[in-house]
Amino acid sequence: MLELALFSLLNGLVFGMLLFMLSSGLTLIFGMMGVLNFAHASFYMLGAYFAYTLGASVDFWPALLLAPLLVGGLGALVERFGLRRVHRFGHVAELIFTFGVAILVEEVVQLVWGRPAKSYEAPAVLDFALFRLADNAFPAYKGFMLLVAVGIFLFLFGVFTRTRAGLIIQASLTHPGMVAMLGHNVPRVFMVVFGVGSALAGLAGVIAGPVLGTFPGMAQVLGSIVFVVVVIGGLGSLTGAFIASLAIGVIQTSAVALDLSLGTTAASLGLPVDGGGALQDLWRVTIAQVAPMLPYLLLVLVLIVRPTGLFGTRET
Amino acid sequence: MSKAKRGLIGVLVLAVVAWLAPGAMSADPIRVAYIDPLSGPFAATGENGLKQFRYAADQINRAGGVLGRQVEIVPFDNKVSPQESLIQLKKVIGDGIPFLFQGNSSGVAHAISDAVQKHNERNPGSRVLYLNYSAVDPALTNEKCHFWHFRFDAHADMKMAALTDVIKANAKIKKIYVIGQDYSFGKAVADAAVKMLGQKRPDIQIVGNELHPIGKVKDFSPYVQKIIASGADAVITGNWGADMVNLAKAANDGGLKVPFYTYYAASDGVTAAIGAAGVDRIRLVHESHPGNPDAPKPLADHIAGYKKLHANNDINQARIHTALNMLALAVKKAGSTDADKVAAALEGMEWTNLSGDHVVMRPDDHQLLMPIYISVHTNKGIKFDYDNSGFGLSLESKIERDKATLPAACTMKRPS
Amino acid sequence: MTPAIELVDVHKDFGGTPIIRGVSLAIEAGTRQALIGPNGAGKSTLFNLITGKHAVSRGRIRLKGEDITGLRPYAINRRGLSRSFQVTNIFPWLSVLENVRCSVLWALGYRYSFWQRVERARDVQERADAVLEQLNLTARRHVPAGVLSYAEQRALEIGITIAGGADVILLDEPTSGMSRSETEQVVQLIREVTAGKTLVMVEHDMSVVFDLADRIAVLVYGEVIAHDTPERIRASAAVQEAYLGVPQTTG
Amino acid sequence: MSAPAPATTRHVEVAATASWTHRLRRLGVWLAAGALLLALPHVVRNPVAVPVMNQMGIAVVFALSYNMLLGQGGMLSFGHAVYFGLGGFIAAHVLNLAGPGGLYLPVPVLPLVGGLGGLLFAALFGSFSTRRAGTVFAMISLGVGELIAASSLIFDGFFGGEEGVTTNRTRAPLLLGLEFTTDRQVYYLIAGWALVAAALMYSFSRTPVGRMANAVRDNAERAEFVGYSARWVRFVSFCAAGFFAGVAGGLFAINYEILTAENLGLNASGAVLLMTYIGGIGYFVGPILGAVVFTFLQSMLSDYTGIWLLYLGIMFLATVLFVPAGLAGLIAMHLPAWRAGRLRTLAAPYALTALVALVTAAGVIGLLELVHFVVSTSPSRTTMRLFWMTVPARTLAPWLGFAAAAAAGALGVRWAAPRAAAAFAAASRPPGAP
Repeated sequence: MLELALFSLLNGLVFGMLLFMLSSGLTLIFGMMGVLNFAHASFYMLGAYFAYTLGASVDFWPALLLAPLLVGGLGALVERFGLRRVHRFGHVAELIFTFGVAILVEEVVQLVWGRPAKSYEAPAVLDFALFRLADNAFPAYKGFMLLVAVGIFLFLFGVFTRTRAGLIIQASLTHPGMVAMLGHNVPRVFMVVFGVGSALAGLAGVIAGPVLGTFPGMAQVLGSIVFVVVVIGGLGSLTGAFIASLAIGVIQTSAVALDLSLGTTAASLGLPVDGGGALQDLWRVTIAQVAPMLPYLLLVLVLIVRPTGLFGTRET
Repeated sequence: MSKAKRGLIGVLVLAVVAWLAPGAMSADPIRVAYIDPLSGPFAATGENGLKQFRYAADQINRAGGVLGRQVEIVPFDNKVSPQESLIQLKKVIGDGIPFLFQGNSSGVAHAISDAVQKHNERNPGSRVLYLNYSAVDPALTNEKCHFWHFRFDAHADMKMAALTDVIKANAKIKKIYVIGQDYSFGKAVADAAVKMLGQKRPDIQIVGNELHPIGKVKDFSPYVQKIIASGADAVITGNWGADMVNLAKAANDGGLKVPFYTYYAASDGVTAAIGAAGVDRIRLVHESHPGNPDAPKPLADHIAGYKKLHANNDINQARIHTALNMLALAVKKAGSTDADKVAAALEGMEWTNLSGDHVVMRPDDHQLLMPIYISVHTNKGIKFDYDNSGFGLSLESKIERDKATLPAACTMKRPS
Repeated sequence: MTPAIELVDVHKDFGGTPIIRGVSLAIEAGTRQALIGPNGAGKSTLFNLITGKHAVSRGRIRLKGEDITGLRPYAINRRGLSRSFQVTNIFPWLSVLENVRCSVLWALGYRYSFWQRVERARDVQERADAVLEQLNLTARRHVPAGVLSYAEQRALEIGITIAGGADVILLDEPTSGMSRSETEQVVQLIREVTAGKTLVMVEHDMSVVFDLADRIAVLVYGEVIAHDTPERIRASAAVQEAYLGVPQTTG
Repeated sequence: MSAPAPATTRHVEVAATASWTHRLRRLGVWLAAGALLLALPHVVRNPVAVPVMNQMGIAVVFALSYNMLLGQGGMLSFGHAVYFGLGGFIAAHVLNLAGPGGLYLPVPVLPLVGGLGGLLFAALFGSFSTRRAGTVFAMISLGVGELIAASSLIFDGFFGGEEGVTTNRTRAPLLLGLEFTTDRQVYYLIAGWALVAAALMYSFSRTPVGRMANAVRDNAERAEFVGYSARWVRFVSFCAAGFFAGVAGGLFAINYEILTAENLGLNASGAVLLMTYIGGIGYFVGPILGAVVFTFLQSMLSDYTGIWLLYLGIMFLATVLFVPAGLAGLIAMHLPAWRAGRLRTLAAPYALTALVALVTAAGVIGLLELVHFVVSTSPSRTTMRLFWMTVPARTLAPWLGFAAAAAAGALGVRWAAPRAAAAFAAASRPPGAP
């Protein structure tokens, strides 16, 4: 049982750090531009597909660098020629625009790469078990994912606390509108931030593709969960995004290990359960079954109690 | 800017006009509708099915057609949505097409079956036949059966009966883990597994019976760890699509070596995506010979001919050939395309399929009875691979027809 | 007679910084009360406390004798208190007429009605027409409020405030950013629409203050240092020292 | 914060005076709409038209209810299908209770049951989600949408699992002898309900709470200072929107006699957002136009191409980028020119622009279809049908041809568009202006 708990925790950590790579970019974009970017996970998907294609022609390692750069460039273009145009129609229009981009990217991916899942594999160098405990193996590639994610985290942390640009960005997260006062070229800053955020998402796609699958629906699977992370953590709060990412990652993986249901819980407490009626399923459902729903439940609850999210200071 | 929109409106007006104009009158060929996903995430499956239907229709047509008429497959895109399927069904009926094939998703199958039954009862003048080539919910030929529905695939319980026969014979299996998607099919597989194993091998322990949300699980590692922790000797799953691929990959990564008995872990990209992760681990329960290592001649010719036309697709549903040919034969026997007459002709019809098996359409519930095969995912001795991946299915065992037949549980009401 | 507004030892701090430090003030019904003080003295904050936009940290606020501490803005408005804003705060996409109509609906008892149609409500129509006439905006009634000129928007701001017929009116710098002639018009408008009501206003323009007000309260660093008639305020040494001694910019 | 100046294309809430002529004219509009709806199935001869029009009618009610939130109330919801679906499920269950020996509930009343179901759940979820507008509201709606969608696959008892809940409208007792066996009979029911629901929703927008919904959308803070609780105003709008979404769900239950999980899923919620936005959220008729066009494209485009979703996506993005006021906004834009009697001066420049735009579109569509063909078919197949031609898809010529058409068209648009815009500006100038 102990190794199950340990592996759950490790897997939760890997998944949580992956979420952070996505949510950091999203929260950065939201914090500075006020745009909730529905297309963020689409850039994640593009990262995986670009790496798949590049990996076939060059190799995984150059692709690890090139694919995020390409995705970042694409993100900057979307900002420059799409979002900036829509900006004057207000935030709802911006949100709806990114919603449209998400649909379009999914369709274009299907057009170019086809509908079936792609066999995007981890590099052979990393195809071994890092360590074994009881019968469980921890693949080296997951270790690598964790390493990259921690690297990105440290990098972001360094940039934000040690560099001038980072300080400006941090300031503008809490006081949007301040960047303009500092005399910076705001549109250019927006474009760069959007590009960097997209590139981060792309990188997440490159490293997650081999594990979570590379298929046209991969953006949708992850898209709303990243939203949940960012909103629960508090819009515009990097700390919040980090903590929420890890929390959601660990909650989701460890909930799978729990076979408790309302029925069994009630029974173990000695309460008789009347298993009939339209709600009979309520007693049957286990925590493991509802694991992927938990983030949404958490989202609704957090927003009811604290509309700013756990670490946020702003509502919209 | 407004001009682009103008143009679009122009196109729209033209489209509306074209649509309002009465459609062309039905010509000579016998038209057969095909309602399945041709766009969206499941389009690959739907398109491959359509190609196999057209391939089979071309063979019939080259041999002179039916009643001197050609067979034409008319595709309708349902996006695997029950609602969209019903809209397409209305088009089929409106166009006067008497036969329709559908197979992807039991949810859609129920919607279509129910709608066809209601339509036929309310409109005796324009009845249609629903020919189900792939939706395997047992209820369709049991409690929900009706005269205008026929199924050409073995349903989930038949497959499970065959599978549990194989497991029964394997003394090494003592503990079984059942995992599936949390919806009707996943639950039906789980229930059937528990019930039949309990009858055939009461000594086997079901160490896990897990349902996970469909299409929502991002990482299957936690599930794999649970399976490992349970000490299972084999896994049974009805998972399909990305849920199947990711489960197989997580099993490989997590070092889980036991066999997986599956229903849908092959072709349409799944074989390629699973790749080396599934070798000697994934097993498939299906209704046709897998083509390896030694395919019966008709099947080998059929596959080879198809590959020549569609290098990127596979014959993964040999029953399509069976279904279309049995329909053609029924039309021939009935001497017309009248739905009631053709249905009557189909009842009890016998046929020898590409695998060389004798199959029969049971009149009591309109379920085709056939032998069932269990194959293993491998790259050894593969002549006909899937997805051009070098991986394919190789025959492990065959369960004869009488062993795979379950009693009919349908009260069929025939039109007087 | 109970005062229209009564503040009892009101405190407010933001994040530990005290902004209002124990204000007690009684404003008699029917008077025109001005609130003056240097920038940052807490005048607008005091308005926000009275109208329920912010909650007080300590102390009580009474409206016509009734305790309104902690009530939401709409609840306070329904008890007969209405305010305007220093920065124009209107319904930009609605027409001018709609702006005014929306401001009279609650007062005329329509509440959350979804069974009556606004354009068939005669009393709403008449009241809105009268207000538009007073504001001199009748000709602009169908224009979206967001495209009005600045002076027109300021007039509309006052119109929204008084349309509901509240008898206690709070105006936050009604003449800010206006030219001399525009200011005169607004002062005239205020005089008309608040006749017989209690008026409380924050104003920087001293000529307006001494022209309009019956009573003046001087707020400095979150405390009321004087509250008296204009003449006495003008003469008060304390005010001279603390406030009027500082050179004033008007307008 | 100063109020932003509304863009000129934005709908001005013109207050209707209660004059006689005005009321008469408005009554005329509704009567004309009714007459048109009555006549349509007799005019349109295509056998598929009636089922598609039924679908349109349902979509119209649904989209109008959605716009009560987005356009009227400024609430961006990603979970409106929840109320449509739940209303529909409840209606389907109730219909199953009706019939001989059961409940006396004729079919024409059923949408009301759906509406009450939608209202019930809207009141439940609205009680906490309408406290805020903006992002918080949008995110709660997303969370609720995901939760309900996920539970629909878990709670078989109510949602019927993957098969959904089926029902049979012919088993219900008759009212005034009205039968509902054919699509055409159902059409009249849907048309009638759609007309009534649209009229009610229009009326709602003219009531005190409807007007205040606009006010709260514009400026929630100010609304609180004129006596209205922004939360209550939003809540009432939300409940009303839930009610009419439920009515649409009830109509769906009658028309299709089945409800499945997809009816309350995120895709359904996304679709209603798309159709409403394409139609134009600033206008009452916007969602109607959007629903009709969207439904038409959705059910017809797929007959012609496998990548129709891509075209729909492109169209949606183009709308957001170039015509944020939607189809209705596009039409409303031309009202000044029409009033001034100068619409005719636009014909030539518009036709020219439309022509070159069509060439561009043909080029782009051709290229996309070529890509689609090459990616999705085997190398052995070399020719495809495209624009009534047989095209050798694996040779360079068609690619160059379509690329040339796209490029030439684009150049043409760059040349023609400013002229059309200038013509528009000239035609829209108010009479008397220089």
